[in-house]
Amino acid sequence: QEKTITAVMHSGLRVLDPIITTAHISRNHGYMIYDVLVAVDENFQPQPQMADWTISDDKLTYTFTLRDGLKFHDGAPVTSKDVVASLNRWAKRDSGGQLIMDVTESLEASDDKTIVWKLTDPFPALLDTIGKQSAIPPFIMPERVASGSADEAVTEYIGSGPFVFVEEEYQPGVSVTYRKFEDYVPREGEPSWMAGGKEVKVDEVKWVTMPDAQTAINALMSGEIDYIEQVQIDLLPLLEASEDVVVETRDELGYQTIGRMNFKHPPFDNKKVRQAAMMALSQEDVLATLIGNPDYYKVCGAIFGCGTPLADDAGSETLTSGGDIEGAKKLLEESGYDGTPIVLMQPTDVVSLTAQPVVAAQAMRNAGFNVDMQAMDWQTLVTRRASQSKPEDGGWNIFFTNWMVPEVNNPLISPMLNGRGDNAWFGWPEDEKVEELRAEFIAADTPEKQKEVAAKIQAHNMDEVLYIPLGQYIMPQARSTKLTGLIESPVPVFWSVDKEQ
Amino acid sequence: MAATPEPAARMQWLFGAVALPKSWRMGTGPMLAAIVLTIIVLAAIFAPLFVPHDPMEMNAIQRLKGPSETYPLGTDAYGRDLYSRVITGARVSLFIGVGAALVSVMIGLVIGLVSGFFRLADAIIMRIMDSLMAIPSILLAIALVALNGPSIWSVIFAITIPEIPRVVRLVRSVVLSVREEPYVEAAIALGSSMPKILWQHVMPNTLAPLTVQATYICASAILTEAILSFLGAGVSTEIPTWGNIMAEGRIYFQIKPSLIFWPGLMLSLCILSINLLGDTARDLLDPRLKKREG
Amino acid sequence: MFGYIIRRILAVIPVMTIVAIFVFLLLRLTPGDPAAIIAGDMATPAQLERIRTNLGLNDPLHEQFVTWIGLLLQGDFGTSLISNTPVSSMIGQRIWPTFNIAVLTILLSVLIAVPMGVLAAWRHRTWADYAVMAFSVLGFSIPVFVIGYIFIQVFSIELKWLPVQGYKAPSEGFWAFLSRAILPCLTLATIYVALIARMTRASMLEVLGEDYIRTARAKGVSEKIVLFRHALSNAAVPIMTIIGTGFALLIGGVVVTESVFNIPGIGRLTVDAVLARDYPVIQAMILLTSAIYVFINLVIDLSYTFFDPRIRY
Amino acid sequence: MKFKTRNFDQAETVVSIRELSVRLAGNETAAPVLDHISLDIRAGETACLVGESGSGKSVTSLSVMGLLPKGALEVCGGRIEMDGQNLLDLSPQAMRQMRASRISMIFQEPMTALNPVMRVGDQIEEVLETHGRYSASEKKRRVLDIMNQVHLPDVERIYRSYPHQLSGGQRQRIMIAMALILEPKLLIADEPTTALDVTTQQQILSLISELQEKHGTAVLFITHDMGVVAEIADTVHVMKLGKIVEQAPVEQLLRQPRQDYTKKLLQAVPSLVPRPHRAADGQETVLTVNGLQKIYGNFSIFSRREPTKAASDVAFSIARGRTLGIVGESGSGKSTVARCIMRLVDPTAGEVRVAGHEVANLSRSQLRPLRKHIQIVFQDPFRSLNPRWTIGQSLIEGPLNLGQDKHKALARARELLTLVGLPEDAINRYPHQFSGGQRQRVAIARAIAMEPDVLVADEAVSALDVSVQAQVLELLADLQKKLGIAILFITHDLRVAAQICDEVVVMQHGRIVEHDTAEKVLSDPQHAYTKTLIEAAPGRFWDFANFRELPAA
Ligand SMILES: Nc1ncnc2c1ncn2[C@@H]1O[C@H](COP(=O)(O)OP(=O)(O)OP(=O)(O)O)[C@@H](O)[C@H]1O
Ligand SMILES: Nc1ncnc2c1ncn2[C@@H]1O[C@H](COP(=O)(O)OP(=O)(O)OP(=O)(O)O)[C@@H](O)[C@H]1O
Ligand SMILES: [Mg+2]
Ligand SMILES: [Mg+2]
Repeated sequence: QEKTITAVMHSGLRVLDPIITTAHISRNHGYMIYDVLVAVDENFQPQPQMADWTISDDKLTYTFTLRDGLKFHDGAPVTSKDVVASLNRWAKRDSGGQLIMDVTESLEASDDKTIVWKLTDPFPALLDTIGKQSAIPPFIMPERVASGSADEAVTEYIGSGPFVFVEEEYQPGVSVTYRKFEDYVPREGEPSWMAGGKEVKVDEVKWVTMPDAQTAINALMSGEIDYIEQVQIDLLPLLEASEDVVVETRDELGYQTIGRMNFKHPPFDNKKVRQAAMMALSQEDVLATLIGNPDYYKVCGAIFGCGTPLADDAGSETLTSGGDIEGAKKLLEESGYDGTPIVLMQPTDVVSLTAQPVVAAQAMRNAGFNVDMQAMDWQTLVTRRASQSKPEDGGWNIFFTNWMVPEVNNPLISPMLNGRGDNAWFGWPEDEKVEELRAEFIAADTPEKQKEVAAKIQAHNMDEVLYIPLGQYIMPQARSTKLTGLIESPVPVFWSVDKEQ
Repeated sequence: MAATPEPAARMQWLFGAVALPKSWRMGTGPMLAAIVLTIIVLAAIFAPLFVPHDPMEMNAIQRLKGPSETYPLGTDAYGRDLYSRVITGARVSLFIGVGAALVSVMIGLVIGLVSGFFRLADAIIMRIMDSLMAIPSILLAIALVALNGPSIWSVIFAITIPEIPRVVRLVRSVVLSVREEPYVEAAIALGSSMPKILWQHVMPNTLAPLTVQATYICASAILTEAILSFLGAGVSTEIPTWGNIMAEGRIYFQIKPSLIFWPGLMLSLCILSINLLGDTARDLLDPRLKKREG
Repeated sequence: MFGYIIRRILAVIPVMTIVAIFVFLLLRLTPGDPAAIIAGDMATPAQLERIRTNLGLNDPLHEQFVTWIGLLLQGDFGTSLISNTPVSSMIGQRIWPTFNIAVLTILLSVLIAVPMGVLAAWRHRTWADYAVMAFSVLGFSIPVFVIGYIFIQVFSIELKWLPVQGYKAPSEGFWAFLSRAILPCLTLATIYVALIARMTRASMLEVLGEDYIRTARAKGVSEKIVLFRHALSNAAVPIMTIIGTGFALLIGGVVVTESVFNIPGIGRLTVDAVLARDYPVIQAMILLTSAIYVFINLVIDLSYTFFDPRIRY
Repeated sequence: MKFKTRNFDQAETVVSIRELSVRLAGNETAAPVLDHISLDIRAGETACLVGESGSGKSVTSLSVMGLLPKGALEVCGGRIEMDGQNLLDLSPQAMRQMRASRISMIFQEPMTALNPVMRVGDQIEEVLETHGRYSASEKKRRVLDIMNQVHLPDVERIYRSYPHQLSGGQRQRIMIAMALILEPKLLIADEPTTALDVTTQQQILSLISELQEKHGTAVLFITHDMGVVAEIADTVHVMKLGKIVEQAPVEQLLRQPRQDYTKKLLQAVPSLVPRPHRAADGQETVLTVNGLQKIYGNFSIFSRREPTKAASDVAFSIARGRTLGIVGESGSGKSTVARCIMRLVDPTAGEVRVAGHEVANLSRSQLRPLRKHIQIVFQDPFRSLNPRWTIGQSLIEGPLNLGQDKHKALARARELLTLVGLPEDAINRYPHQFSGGQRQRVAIARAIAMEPDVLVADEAVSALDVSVQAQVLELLADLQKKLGIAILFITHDLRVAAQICDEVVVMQHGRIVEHDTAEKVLSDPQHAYTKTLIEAAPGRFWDFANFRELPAA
């Protein structure tokens, strides 16, 4: 009898190329069918995965050696040429990759199993960057696939990972099936996050999407599915009744919810106004409305996320202590805010983003802002946030989104800390100070030094209000008691999982 | 081609031909319906005067609570007062219903009259109407709402566009049959001009079926708004409507059914009353019917 | 008859052309950017722009239109912008669940609604009549998703008779199919039954007043024969018509039902596509549903000759 | 004139209605619809039930069939005896058994009384199916046999036909076949020929008496046409307001009616004798039609339907103060001519001159000012007035279009109402508050309000019952005398034409086959078609109004 796990994922898989998109579901898909050279473990330490490495003493040459037995799903062995092509393509899309390429002298395959990466300047975070799981991990694809354009999605889905993608059964946005890759040779050792031995114990894993949260819960309780990646916290009481279901947290870090303002247009081009807005907000209110159950959220003033090595909560007192409406009012008065309406974009079709705008709008109104909350679907929002027009002409002033903590846990990858004006992330702050601090961070070669710089960035962010951290929350998963051996991980992985019949 | 029944005409006939129990027609039914509707409308208009809370005011600590003294029907997922929201929700829901009905009936009436009487315009108009009708209305609505943003007006607009062809077909079919009536021919013989005949002789005949159609549109607009909210393309969730109260409440259906029950009850009561009143109004509008019954 | 079919099919051309132009323009005027979906949250504006150019979204509108129509005329619906799969194969995968559910729904609705309507008309102004009418109005005033939830709660969760969700093709076993399809079908059928029952009743009432019904009674035939042989066959044409026009309602219901019951059908495909601005998919879907609508109504018009020999095309 | 003078004293009584009363269901106070009706019908006898519209003739017949509309009418007293049992006491099941086997019925409208979606053969066969066990071949044989007996041609084909593929007369024969296939004792015929044209009517009437003689059936024949009564009745029962006011053998009733009501009824029957000739006094011609042609049918490339030549080469003219009648059977093109003249449809060819203006080719807007010269009164008094408008509004519509002052127009409207014999206060009432005859007067007043030169009356009295018909005809004659209007009078009833026309045009298949003074056409028809028309007129040798034979011409 075949063992099949049916899992309800947080979203439908539509983009199969994990390099072209930063969507989590595509990344998760990537980890199923591809493998990576290096992967961070649960202690944020890079560990060898496909390759071991050596670093030259001047810290300028990294030499990677592929381990034995690596094979693509079509039977071809994995060679260093495949790796080089994959890394090159990846670096065109990943911001961390771009930073490395800025200091890269050469990246070459010296023989079938060896890759040599030469730098012009030291880049202490290189291994962290290629071992990270967000936003775009450098998945290794065959050279013929990876040599294509980085702006066009690949059309062949062959990796060397523990699962094989079953193309015939793929229904975009609905379901995707993975079969165990029989020729996969797991690394020695216990699995830890993306590192360690990825041993597959079932024959098939099926990811399905259920647009209706209750349907998924009902299906889990009646044994029609085995696993729900994210359960809405409000619905947990439904599951508690069932003995066959376990609710647990797999990813202790969870998500950070944030607000981002537009630096290009009044009134948020004025630092005082930004500070006033931040002062009006209370993380507790946002989180209580969004999540409800305090077991699953955490007030957290650290922009790099609580529970991460760089965490520091300087400057977040008002946020974490319930907001300071009076202070906000005073600050707003000082700022010379003239009542310009604030265009606040509210997505209506993404459950995890509907509460923040509503709560924030109310708080800002209380502080004396004139808020024009505009509801729209998420697609309209993402299009509109790319617009640099004036708010009244189809632009915007503020919006909210969520990040997985590993996506923002250091200043190199956190998109909001980019201060390069028009080249920065939406909101386009022009902030030389933060750029200097980031350079300082790159240069920092010990964890202690890094932490020092990170604290400065935290303080700077809270003063400049590059973005507003609104707290952290976790999404519990639910599984049938038949599933055993799930490991903790921000990315839901299906190796080492077994299913009792 | 033989006379195939006009779908739209059938539609009106369908809803028109609902013979109500005698007792309802004359008295209790429509009376009750009128009372219910009046209460709902008055409640909606004067909601701010007596609902205990601002329907938009959130209280995160109090989310998803059961009925209590401060919150007569409990609270929703944002800690807002369900009672205040359901009562206030009538405003937008009824506005959308009535707005969609009025707009589509008025536009459809004019287009229908023109296309029923002028052969040349007819071919072109009917092709366009066929096309609009063939486009699935929910999809069109979603697309239109996405286009204009989820304001009340775009919801009305979205609901109206696909309804217009149905109204046009209905009006047109009435025009086609009425214009063969001897009294219209007599009016032609008496030298009345076309616009005058259209307006004075033909148009009044469309009123009865249009009333029924309008109540149908009104009812289905309120429902469509609910479905649009369900799909995340309705009116801004901040503003309460029965549709988005239910849409927001749907994921709590199993743990807090009252979030769907109360707005659903209001919606059903309203649609029921509107239907009843529509049927009654049709009877009142048609002197011939009066005679037959009397 | 043949000439009529040709004429009707020719008449479809302008309709579909208008639909095509309308849909195309509507979509292109709609804000939203498929590139943003593809690229994800962290993409920079420059990356978005490159993807957009790559997808051809930066070409002038008329060029995009000509390209699309050109492909369409060759029977090619294009490729999904988001998932990069051919639209035709996406639809091919997804259409069957919807089709099967829709057919079953219509069958079920007709089987329930017609006898209901006949009964109501026959027992005009009795409690049976009022019960049927009350049901019809109710069926109209409860949103589909609420009906769906109630069915799931009662039949799947409380009684545990049926699975709560999912879809299996009839080829995987008829019971597997039916046990999953029955609730969505009933859910969808509620509004449809309301509509058809109402129409059947109205149509029957009219027919029952006709002279030939009196003739039949004067022959001494039983009420059953009067109702089903004489009256129903004469009342069939408007009932067929409402079944055809009600199809539009069905499409709306399908979208919701597929979400509630997690059925991988074209309703969800379309909504997902709309929300993701996957233009080729939306365009194909709207064209397809319009074409089906037109086709169904053509078939229904043709069926009139079967029910009523006086109608000849 | 030869009446039936058979004696039925010996014959057994087939059905005996005793003190039958029917009233509106659930309404005990309203006047009864049938008020203690008693009548007997004996084997082989033809009993005619006559009386004005609404007097309760149909209700009587439906009571016997047990087919009173449920919930609307109910029997509240009396008995209907047949085969020694009271039909009113029978269970629905037993009553169903009686129908078609013991009592059967033919209805008025052959067009609607047959199920349009069933083959007629099956519809006849259904009677056999319901009332006995026959093998398939036996059934078919019997059906074909009865179809032969009612003189249907080509029975095999007709057996497989749908009703709409048959003519009105053929359909009525199917009805008769259906009614007689089980040889019932009693046949009820409720106005079986009213919807048919005279020639067909004659065939059906003789068919019924032929079959009646063959099977010895008792017949209850309902009609309001005294001519038909004179032809077929043995006994006549006259009804008025739900009561039988007079019962007598036919000859006695026609010669010596006792009741005033009966006399009035008979006097209202228009005579076939043309009105006295009025000399044409040289007034100017106000309407001239020449070479008029109308072809219906669209000329689309996709349609292979034959166009209908509804009128061709029609020519006549009318002078002020004169009346021209157009007669002819149904579908002969009479209405088409009227509508072309009114320009309600556009003639395909030919010319129409109204009061000196050529109107055949004018556009609608050019036509409007000329509308006052010619007006029309339609057949259906119930549909020719806008039900939502008061009589006043309808009456002043035309004058207002001519630019008249509203007050003056209203004043004039009141005068007109008096002129047509209606109270002045009728002006504020709605059409549904009037009877058919009164409405037709309003329609005439509306036409007269325009002070036209020509009045077209298209079957203006056909829908009215004889007494009302007589009044309206009188009114028209009156108005003509006062106002000197020329009237184009269209009818299929030769009696009516005889009463009002100076000249008569006979149409057949869209052509004029005869055109002469009324006197000549009616007393000395030239064309064969005119002759058949006249010969088919029932009771044409009887002068009803004077209770005697017509003096031989
Ligand atoms: N279904 C009904 N409901 C109520 N009243 C009815 C119904 N049918 C007939 N009547 C009434 O009964 C009376 C007699 O009607 P009936 O049909 O017998 O007249 P009739 O003599 O056959 O007239 P006609 O010559 O017009 O056929 C009329 O006053 C009519 O209004
Ligand atoms: N609108 C039309 N389209 C096509 N054919 C028509 C139309 N109106 C009348 N006809 C046909 O024209 C012919 C003459 O019809 P018309 O109505 O003039 O007859 P009529 O003499 O008035 O008959 P009746 O006595 O029944 O009123 C008939 O064969 C009829 O079927
Ligand atoms: Mg009668
Ligand atoms: Mg005619």
